[in-house]
Amino acid sequence: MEHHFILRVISKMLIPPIMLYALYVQFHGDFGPGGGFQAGVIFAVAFILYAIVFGVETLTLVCPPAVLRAGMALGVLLYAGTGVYSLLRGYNYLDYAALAEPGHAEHGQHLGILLVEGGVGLTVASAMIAIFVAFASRSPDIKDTDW
Amino acid sequence: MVLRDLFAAVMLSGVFSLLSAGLFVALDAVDVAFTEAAVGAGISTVLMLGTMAFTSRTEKPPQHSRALPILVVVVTGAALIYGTADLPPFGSPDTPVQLHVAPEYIERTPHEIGLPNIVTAVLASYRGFDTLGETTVIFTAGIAVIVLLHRSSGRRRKEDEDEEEA
Amino acid sequence: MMDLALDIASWVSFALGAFFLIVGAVGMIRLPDFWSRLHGAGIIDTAGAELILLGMAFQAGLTQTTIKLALIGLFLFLTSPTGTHAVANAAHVAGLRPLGQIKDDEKPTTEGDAS
Amino acid sequence: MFVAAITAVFISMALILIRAMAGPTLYDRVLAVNAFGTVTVLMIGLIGFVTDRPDFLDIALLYALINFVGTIAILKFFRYRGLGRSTADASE
Repeated sequence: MEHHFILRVISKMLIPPIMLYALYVQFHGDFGPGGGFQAGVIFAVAFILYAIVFGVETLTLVCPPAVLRAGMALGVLLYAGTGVYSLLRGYNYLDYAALAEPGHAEHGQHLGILLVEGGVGLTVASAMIAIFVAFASRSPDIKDTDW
Repeated sequence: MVLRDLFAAVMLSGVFSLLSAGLFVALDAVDVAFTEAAVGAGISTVLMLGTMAFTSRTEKPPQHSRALPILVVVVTGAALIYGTADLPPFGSPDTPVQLHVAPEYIERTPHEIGLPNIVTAVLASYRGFDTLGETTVIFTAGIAVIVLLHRSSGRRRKEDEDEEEA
Repeated sequence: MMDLALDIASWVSFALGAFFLIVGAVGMIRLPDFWSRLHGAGIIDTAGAELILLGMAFQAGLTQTTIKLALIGLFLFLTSPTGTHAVANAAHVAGLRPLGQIKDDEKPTTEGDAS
Repeated sequence: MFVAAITAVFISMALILIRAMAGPTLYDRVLAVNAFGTVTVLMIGLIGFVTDRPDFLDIALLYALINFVGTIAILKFFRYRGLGRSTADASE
């Protein structure tokens, strides 16, 4: 059975560093290269590697499609909700100064960028995994003669 | 030299993505190179393969002559190359790009936002509406793919059952 | 003195790494069939890459850069041989199939003449 | 010194690219793409050193981590004709 033994072991060793690196990109994006989009894609790659090696059914046990759909929506909601919150506080839409005490606009910018990038990362990661699952979980209709 | 093997095309597009990431690195665009690396190395190959599961392995030979497409490509390429003659030299400080909004961002970011990475500041704060739109586009794309593939697989299953009954 | 020693070490690493890279790449072009080309790819993935990373680490000194270089080396050391192994494994399985469209056994005669 | 190393990297990139385009079998191409990814990691790191921007090592680290996902995906697809199935239930 263990025909793909090396592949399985190496994948198991690599998936945690990939996720850790995605988090690094997400939260270090203010200082170095990277940001929410890149972090989301890298995070999705970890799940996709798992699905390729261990099968899509195993992946759907880890993150069911309902969770993925909810994640996609929650990310956009987090982004837009930040803007709505600043509207409620009497500022312009997506004006992050609303998130801090008056006079400390910089802190508000930091917090706002963190929230917004988190929303982007959540949406991108969930959408990428969902697209992959949608493509991969259908059995292909390729006949042997086509190959 | 025409490749009809779609597998080879997918693999060579991976090589192209690697090369273009190297190009962005040479142009000193760290964030763009990072995006190209993240998307090109992992996701795009996998998604193109996922699409190939629904199609055949080789491209069909074209039905009509290739003269017109080649003419269009050559004319467009010649026009673009002619246009580059008027461009300012690479990295020159007095191009319109460097004079319009870029110096303002570079000047205002440290005391208004206080982030070392100006690209992140522009993306998330100065151009926050743009990024909201992009996130919505990704959300819409994900929803669209889920809806499309879910529907058609359900219909196929029903057809199979009908055939079995008949 | 120390700088000179580090420079020399880094020169030696770069020269050896570049040698292995070019040898591996030439091998991927010149060797007659898939199974022998695996050797060329293996040289690029291990000796060439690690030696060049080592040369960069000598230049960087004991900084955060060296830690990143060591991580790159570690992950390359894990992933590249795994990829090469997977390719070889898949080719082997496909070659053993009676209806497989890849027949590696026929390659040496035809290609050996051409090159 | 870095220029010499970059030259070697470019030469090997060109040679590997020739192999990736020439084929002849699919596995040759996959092998060449895999090796090309390794060489690209080296090139990005070296360019980062030459231009004195160690930020680029982040990109090289990213490639070192996820470059082989594409290789594995191609091989899996070629063998199982789909990305979804588990590798365990295919009996040899």
